[in-house]
Amino acid sequence: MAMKPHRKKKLISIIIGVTGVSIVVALVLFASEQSVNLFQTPTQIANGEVKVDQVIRIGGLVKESSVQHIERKDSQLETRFVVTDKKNDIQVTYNKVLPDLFREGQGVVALGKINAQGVFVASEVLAKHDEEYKAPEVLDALEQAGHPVKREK
Amino acid sequence: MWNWFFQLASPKWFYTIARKVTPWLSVLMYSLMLAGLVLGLIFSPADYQQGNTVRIMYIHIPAAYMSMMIYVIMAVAGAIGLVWRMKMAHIVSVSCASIGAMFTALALLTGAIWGKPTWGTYWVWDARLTSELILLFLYLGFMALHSAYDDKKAADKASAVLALVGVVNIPIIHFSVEWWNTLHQGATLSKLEKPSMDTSMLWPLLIMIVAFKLYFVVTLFHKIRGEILLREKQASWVKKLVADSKQ
Amino acid sequence: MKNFNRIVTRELSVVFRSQSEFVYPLAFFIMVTSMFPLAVTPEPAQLAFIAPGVIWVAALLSLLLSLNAFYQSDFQDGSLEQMLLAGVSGSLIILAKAFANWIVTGLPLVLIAPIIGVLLNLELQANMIAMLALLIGTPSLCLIGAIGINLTVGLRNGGVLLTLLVLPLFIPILIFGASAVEAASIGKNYSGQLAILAAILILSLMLAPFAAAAAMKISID
Amino acid sequence: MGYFDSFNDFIHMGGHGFYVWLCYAIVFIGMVSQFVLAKLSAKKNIKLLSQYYRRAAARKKSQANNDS
Repeated sequence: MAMKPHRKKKLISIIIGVTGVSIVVALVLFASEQSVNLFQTPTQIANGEVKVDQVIRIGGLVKESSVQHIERKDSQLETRFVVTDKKNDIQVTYNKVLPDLFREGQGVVALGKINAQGVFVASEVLAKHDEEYKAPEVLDALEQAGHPVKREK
Repeated sequence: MWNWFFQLASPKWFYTIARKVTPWLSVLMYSLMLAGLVLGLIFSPADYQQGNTVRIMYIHIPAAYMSMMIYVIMAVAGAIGLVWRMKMAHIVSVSCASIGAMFTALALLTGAIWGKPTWGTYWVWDARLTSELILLFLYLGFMALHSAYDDKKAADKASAVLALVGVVNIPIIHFSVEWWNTLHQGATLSKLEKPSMDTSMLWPLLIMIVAFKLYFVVTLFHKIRGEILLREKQASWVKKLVADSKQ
Repeated sequence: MKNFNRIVTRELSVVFRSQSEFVYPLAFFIMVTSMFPLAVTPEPAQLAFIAPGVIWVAALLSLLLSLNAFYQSDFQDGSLEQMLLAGVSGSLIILAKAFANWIVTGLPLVLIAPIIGVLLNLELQANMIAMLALLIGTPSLCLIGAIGINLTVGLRNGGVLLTLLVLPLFIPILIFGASAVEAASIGKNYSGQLAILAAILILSLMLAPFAAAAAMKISID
Repeated sequence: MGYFDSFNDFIHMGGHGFYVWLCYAIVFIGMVSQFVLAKLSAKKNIKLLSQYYRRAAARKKSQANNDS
């Protein structure tokens, strides 16, 4: 059956559009299945996925009662704490000022390298509690503007 | 329905309605703004972790929310202007830009100031911060493009195209920066229960969000009226209006 | 399709006659990337760390640089207007011109990138991924750039404005492109980033020609 | 009054007064200036237009005089 040229053109553009969108959806789904987080968990480090002296980000929770403030021999203050993902731990040292929201039991992301002793030497520590950032969407915003839940110990 | 739509498209009709409505909206805005400020600054408690810096939220969240909403309005109005060649839609779109850019800048500044006491740094290349910064660039690009054209009609169309391209890009930007640098993973681990919000903090925030929206509408109406007058200077009703206002 | 081929061959023949359009962006790319070892540090490990970002930023800027030369003359001598009057669809013109632009500017960047990668001490694996990411990413840059240049081509100081309009739109490609190379250089999975780059390419293929054609018509009027 | 015990406390904001008040000041300045500019634009444009009409009328008149 012969088709009128403008119908054919319309049909072709619809087909192209539908295939295009489905390929895009498929690619995005594929991508979201790959683990592309730019930070490693302590478990990944324990499994030896990270080389010594390679600059990485680690993410996890600050382990309860693991934070120590120590004065080093060169009289610099150093903070030591353990980052955990509840399966594995990693020791972290940091010698700069910690943010206010850095607390035991809270989420933390640190940038740095693992040294030969297996200790993570951080050059930047960002501590954030769960509602740290305010989404523009109202509902998120409401959740986020500081929720006075009971202070955890 | 369509009748109403075309009436809305008439600058004269819009001008008269905006002039009638604005005073009422302004009164509502002022009272809500005042109520929100009093509740937020004086009567709401400090947060258990952030202390009094939580009060920054009552202006920061509404500003950030408006910055996104205004961009969408700007792009939708631009699209309507392109498709139906409606004068009024372009006027709305163009009048949105500077208000949206201001809210974006305010959201960035207040966020940065909030970040200093809470994280110990003014700026982090975090997903939300970065996408908000790019949103500011998009607004500035829109305004720069619009002012670069001498011909108003071409300027309207060109900047509408840009706004639409930007609106397609915004989810992609948001997605990409989240992927590139976000700290949410650490946070989800600690999210044992869903955070709830105390009503003493919820109220000032809600009131401020509504007040900011009203502020946007009132300011937009003022801007639109100014813009309509300039663009419709050959229309007889504008001539009459100007002549009347002199007496 | 016939029209597409005709425009592409026309573009290419023009470019190969005046080779500067072809050489300048490439020279720019090489020079900018070779500034970094001098400006930041010649230390190999540090260089490898910044290499993905450096390569991508330089590629972005040199493509941006090529846009003006590629579209301006056609607007000025009225050949675009003629093509439109002859009934060639605007989005087809854009598609063909963006393709020619990519052949002339994007492809040489893709081919020279491994050499730059070696100079910046990228490992072989990361280097190949950089090339692959550029291969998928640069066509989107040409397509998105076409929107920007068509919006600004008739304006007095369009060059600066073009940068302001286009760079924010380039950012997702920059982020995923650089992050694919970075992931490859530390031995992690990079297929996710490449998939997103491909998705962006398909989206820009479907949408950018229409936006750029609309912009072209505005600029011509 | 309210959450704070004294006016000093209110200004001090538990040590974070600088940040809180700076934010409120910036937002106040930004929003008020935007609002005032928008409000003035309608008035300013009416003035502009009345000048424009006067000049246009004058031009028309002088043209008519020249023609005759």
